Amino acid sequence: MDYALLLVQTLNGVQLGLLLFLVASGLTLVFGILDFVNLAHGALYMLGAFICAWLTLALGNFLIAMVIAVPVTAGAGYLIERTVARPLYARDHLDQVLATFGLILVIDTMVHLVFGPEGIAVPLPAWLNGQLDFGANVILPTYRLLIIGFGILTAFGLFWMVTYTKIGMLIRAGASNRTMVSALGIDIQTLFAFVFALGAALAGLAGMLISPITEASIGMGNNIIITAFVVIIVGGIGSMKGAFIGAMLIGLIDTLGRSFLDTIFALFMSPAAAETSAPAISAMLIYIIMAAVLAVRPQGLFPPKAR
Amino acid sequence: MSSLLSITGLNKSFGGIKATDDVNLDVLEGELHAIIGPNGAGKTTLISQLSGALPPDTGSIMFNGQDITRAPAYGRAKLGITRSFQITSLVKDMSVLDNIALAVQAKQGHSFRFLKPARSIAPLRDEALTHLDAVGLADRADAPTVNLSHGEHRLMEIAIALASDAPLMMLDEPMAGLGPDESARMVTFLKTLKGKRTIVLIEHDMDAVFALADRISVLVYGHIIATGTPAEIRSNSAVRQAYLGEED
Amino acid sequence: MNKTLTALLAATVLAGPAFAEGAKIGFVTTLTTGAAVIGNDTKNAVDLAIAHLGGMAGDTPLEVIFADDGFSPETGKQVTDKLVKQDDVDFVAGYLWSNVLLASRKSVVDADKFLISANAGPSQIAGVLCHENFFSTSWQNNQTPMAMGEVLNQLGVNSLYIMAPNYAAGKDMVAGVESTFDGEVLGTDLTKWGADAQLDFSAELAKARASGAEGLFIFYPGAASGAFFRQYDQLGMKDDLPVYSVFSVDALSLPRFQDAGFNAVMGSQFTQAWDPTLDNPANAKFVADYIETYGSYPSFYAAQAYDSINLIASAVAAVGGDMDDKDGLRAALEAADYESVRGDYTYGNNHFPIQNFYLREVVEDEEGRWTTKVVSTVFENHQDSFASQCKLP
Amino acid sequence: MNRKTITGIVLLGLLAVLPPIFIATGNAFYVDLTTRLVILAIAATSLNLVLGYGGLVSFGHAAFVGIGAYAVGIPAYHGIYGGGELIASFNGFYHIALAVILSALFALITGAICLRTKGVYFIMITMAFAQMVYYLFISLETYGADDGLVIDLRSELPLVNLDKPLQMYYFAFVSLLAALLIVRTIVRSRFGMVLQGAKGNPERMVTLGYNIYLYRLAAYVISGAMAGYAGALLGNFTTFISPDMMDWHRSGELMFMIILGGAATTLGPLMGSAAFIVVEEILSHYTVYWHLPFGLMLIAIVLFARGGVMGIITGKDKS
Repeated sequence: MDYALLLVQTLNGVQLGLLLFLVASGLTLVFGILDFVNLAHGALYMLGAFICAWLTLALGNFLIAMVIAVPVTAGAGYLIERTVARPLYARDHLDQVLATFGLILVIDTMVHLVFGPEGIAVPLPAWLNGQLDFGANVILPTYRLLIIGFGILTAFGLFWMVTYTKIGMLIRAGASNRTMVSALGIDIQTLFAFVFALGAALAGLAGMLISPITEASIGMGNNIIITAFVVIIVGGIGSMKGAFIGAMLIGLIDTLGRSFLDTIFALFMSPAAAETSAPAISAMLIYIIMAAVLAVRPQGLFPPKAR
Repeated sequence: MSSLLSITGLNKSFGGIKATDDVNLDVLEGELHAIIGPNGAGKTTLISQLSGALPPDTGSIMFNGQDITRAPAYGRAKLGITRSFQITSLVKDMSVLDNIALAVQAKQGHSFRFLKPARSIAPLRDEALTHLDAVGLADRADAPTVNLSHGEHRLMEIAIALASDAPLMMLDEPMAGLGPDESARMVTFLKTLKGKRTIVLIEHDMDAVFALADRISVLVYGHIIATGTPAEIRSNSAVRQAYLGEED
Repeated sequence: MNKTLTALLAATVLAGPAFAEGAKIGFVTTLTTGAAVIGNDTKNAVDLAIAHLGGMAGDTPLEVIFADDGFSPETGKQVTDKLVKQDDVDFVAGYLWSNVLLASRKSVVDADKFLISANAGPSQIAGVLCHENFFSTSWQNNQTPMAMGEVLNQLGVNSLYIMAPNYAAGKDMVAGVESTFDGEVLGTDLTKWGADAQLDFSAELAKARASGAEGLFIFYPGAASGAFFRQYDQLGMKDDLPVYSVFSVDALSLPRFQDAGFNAVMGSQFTQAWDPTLDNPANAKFVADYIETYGSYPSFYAAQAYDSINLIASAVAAVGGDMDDKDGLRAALEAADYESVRGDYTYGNNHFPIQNFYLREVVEDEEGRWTTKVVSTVFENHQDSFASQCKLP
Repeated sequence: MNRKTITGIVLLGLLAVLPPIFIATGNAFYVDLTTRLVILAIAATSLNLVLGYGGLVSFGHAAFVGIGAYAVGIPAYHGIYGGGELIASFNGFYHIALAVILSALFALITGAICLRTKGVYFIMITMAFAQMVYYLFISLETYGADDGLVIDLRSELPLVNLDKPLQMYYFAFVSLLAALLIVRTIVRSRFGMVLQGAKGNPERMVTLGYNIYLYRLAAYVISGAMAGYAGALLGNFTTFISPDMMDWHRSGELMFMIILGGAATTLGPLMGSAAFIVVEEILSHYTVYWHLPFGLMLIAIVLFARGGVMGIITGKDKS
């Protein structure tokens, strides 16, 4: 066993998990509180990446661009909430799925028209572009460590907000009992708009963080949205804790599966077949886990308290 | 008379709140047994456990000598327990007749039939119409259920309970939201049912309860504090103190 | 609804059967998704070729209809069907992706049309699935990595780790480099491809580094190459695991690498059948006019697309515009009697070019733009290894 | 008869007579288009049974279509290239039986798990199972994996030759008529009444003594089998199959067709498929960016026209 590789891959898995958490936390907030299925959450992830990438090229600094791009993405989320999402809160999930499916097509094509098809490579400041050598063959890119740090920080921030602030209290109350919140005289519409914009900002933030690694590209959101749904379904819709644990679980399984499954498969099949099937099987793994979890616990691992 | 439904040591709590607290209750065959109690006493929770919608934490429920504590909801219905809902629960986008016909069909037990159009099956239709007639809704048979008034919905609930032909009917506040006239109509109707079916009635309308019930159980904070004939309940001091006192 | 259908019906009846006047070319490429950047480049090249020809092949007017394959074999096949059946084209050309070409092949050859691949060269079509009406103006997939394997041997690289996308061409590339490389292959990773391609290679790169290989061979065309090189750079792998690539650094990615200040790519080497500096008049004109028209160097995709139109035009001219003379057209195509931007070449029995392969290097041109130049010739008049499996004489 | 039914029947009539006219006028491609339309309409009709009448929003129906298509492709592949003697065959009856049985079996196994969940969990778990199949076929190197599989020879059936576009078309068209009839019969039967009752008020149905889980599972299996059949047709029609056919976008498109045409109506899915195919064809004719107007249309229909195309035709808003 190559322990250095295992450690590196575990950290890679943690990094993917934290990124997934950022996307999934926004999704679970919108889903849990607004009872709104937003397939276009991934499109907001992409939008965030493109806005930030464009600003980076325009301003010449990735971090400044991010500081501006996050509220801009939140604003885009707010706009979508007002125009598409709000009229659909009272409708069934099917309508929401279809309308946001349409929204994906619209946003994807608009981004193609505005930014071109080739995507944008995001330059990083030199101090972020290097790598840290921990010895014993453990070398990690500085930037990936930054994502890990940023992800943990955001996770703490979110937990703090949900647990200790007034808005967090409202969010928790809104998730379990919507009528009660409106009975308390809280402007539920403003709360919903805030939550939607917050979700968009989180998705956008995740997209911005990944874009210096994979570039901002069209369709990048479609890759992650399904995985993010798997995360929150496994974790239990509306549960921040569930989203975190689900994201880490899926991130680790995906990365470790991609890393070690072909070696394992090669033990009992031809190397060529192992090379092809291993990535597909590791992609399947997360769905198998989801099906297994739901077969045993139809409400996910950490369902929020009864509605 | 033997007891049709026998509940022993039933408990159910949600979080820290005890909704059902050591309930022991016998419903005798053929009687109309009313369960009363202030709001939040746990009446609907109790019915839900009896019908199988909620599993109890501990205790046992015997029906016709059979332990049904863990039986699934649809299984209990098959054994002969039917319930109406406090908040009207009908298939709103179907016609009135279809709603009743579904109950008749359930009783006949032949529903994995794929070919013949259900609406053209005379025995189904005719029996459903009989029950609609019994509650005075025959003329509304083909109307979409959504178009009926609240009072008519309550009557439909009764017709469904009738159609299921179950020995035990559990009626959860059938008078809720009815005007005086409609209430009177319901009371008259329930009177005609007395003796033919065993009925567990949950009701807030005390006039109706005392006019209809053979025996009454009083539920307070999930616990039964007294069971007896209407006269016994009227004179029970604990009941007067805990419950009737507040009503006046 | 029925009104729409009636209208549609009326329109089609009025339009009547498409009557062929001149030669019609359907050009299948990728115009949506991230890979559209390649598709647009080929489209530019086709437009330029038509402009250079004055829209005529001899006395016969040429018409080109573009179709978008959406980066998916299924869509590619659908648009091919439409070109063949509705537009009744005489040639279907283009095809960036081997899997799209494999899916569409049957539709074209069954309809007795000519299929001209301007990029994809899957091993199956070079071998068992070869067809008299199929021609390539690019290469067979395995050839370019075979040349790279040869270069690796010359450089004395003893062990290799391989990364490629999991699709027909990816597998051919792996097979190609393995067939000529004399050292040991320590591991291979095939990653998800298509519209939802995998772009985060952290796990694979960590494995490659841990494998202890002396070199990393990659094939990542289009946008994926940017993501790959970025991550490779961030891991600081340049010194302990040099990368050897095919089809991953091109005129489309170089300007973006330059914008992103990605200096690691400068000086990197890769093999190819064409380069903008190849010294022949057709190439000089093509490159100069392309830069003038579109403001950037043409990519090899563009060069091959440009060639495909010129090859077709030479055949159409040879038969004097008689599109029903299939045998005449075929013979003219086989002759490859046109000014190819890669210089003269001949066709093998499977209708893949027998041509040179060069080692190219990334350099800066006099205006400071990043481009490539030829370092050496790796193979001369090289024929692919599947030609023997092709039953055509 | 109301306008809705008349419109549907007119559409069926057009579908019955148009293809020979297309051929006669030299527009063979439109036969392809209508064949695709008809096959998708069968798939949408099968989905309508669970989604429209059963209220079960299955977001993974493309998987059944894909399984059906591979049930044609894999035996045909072995028939040509050898190996797998046990399944190698060009026999159409065998292909269709395999498609129907395998997709029914898949529906039974996954349905048994999916139907334990409710609401949005159901939407997502059906999608997850479809993704599983998607990745399963991607891992099948022999059958083309990601690249898909070309079906070199079509299923052989007595009396019809599927290589002839018109015969292929009418085979699909008759299948569509059968599918419409089957779904119509089922939803009107006692079984169908229970299924619809369970959509409208599951709690009530349980109280009446119905084990709605079993009824839903049965409907899910029937629907899956029909979608598998549509898949077998699609495989024969396109002669090319790929895992892309099972992508979640495809499941979304099937759902969209139903909503477009009006859920829980006999001819709704057909109307929706027709509208979908025609709009797609027209828009993509004008621009490669046709997803933009298409997406806007999708949003507009959900927001403003709840009864779908049917609602627009009848001039009434169903809500």
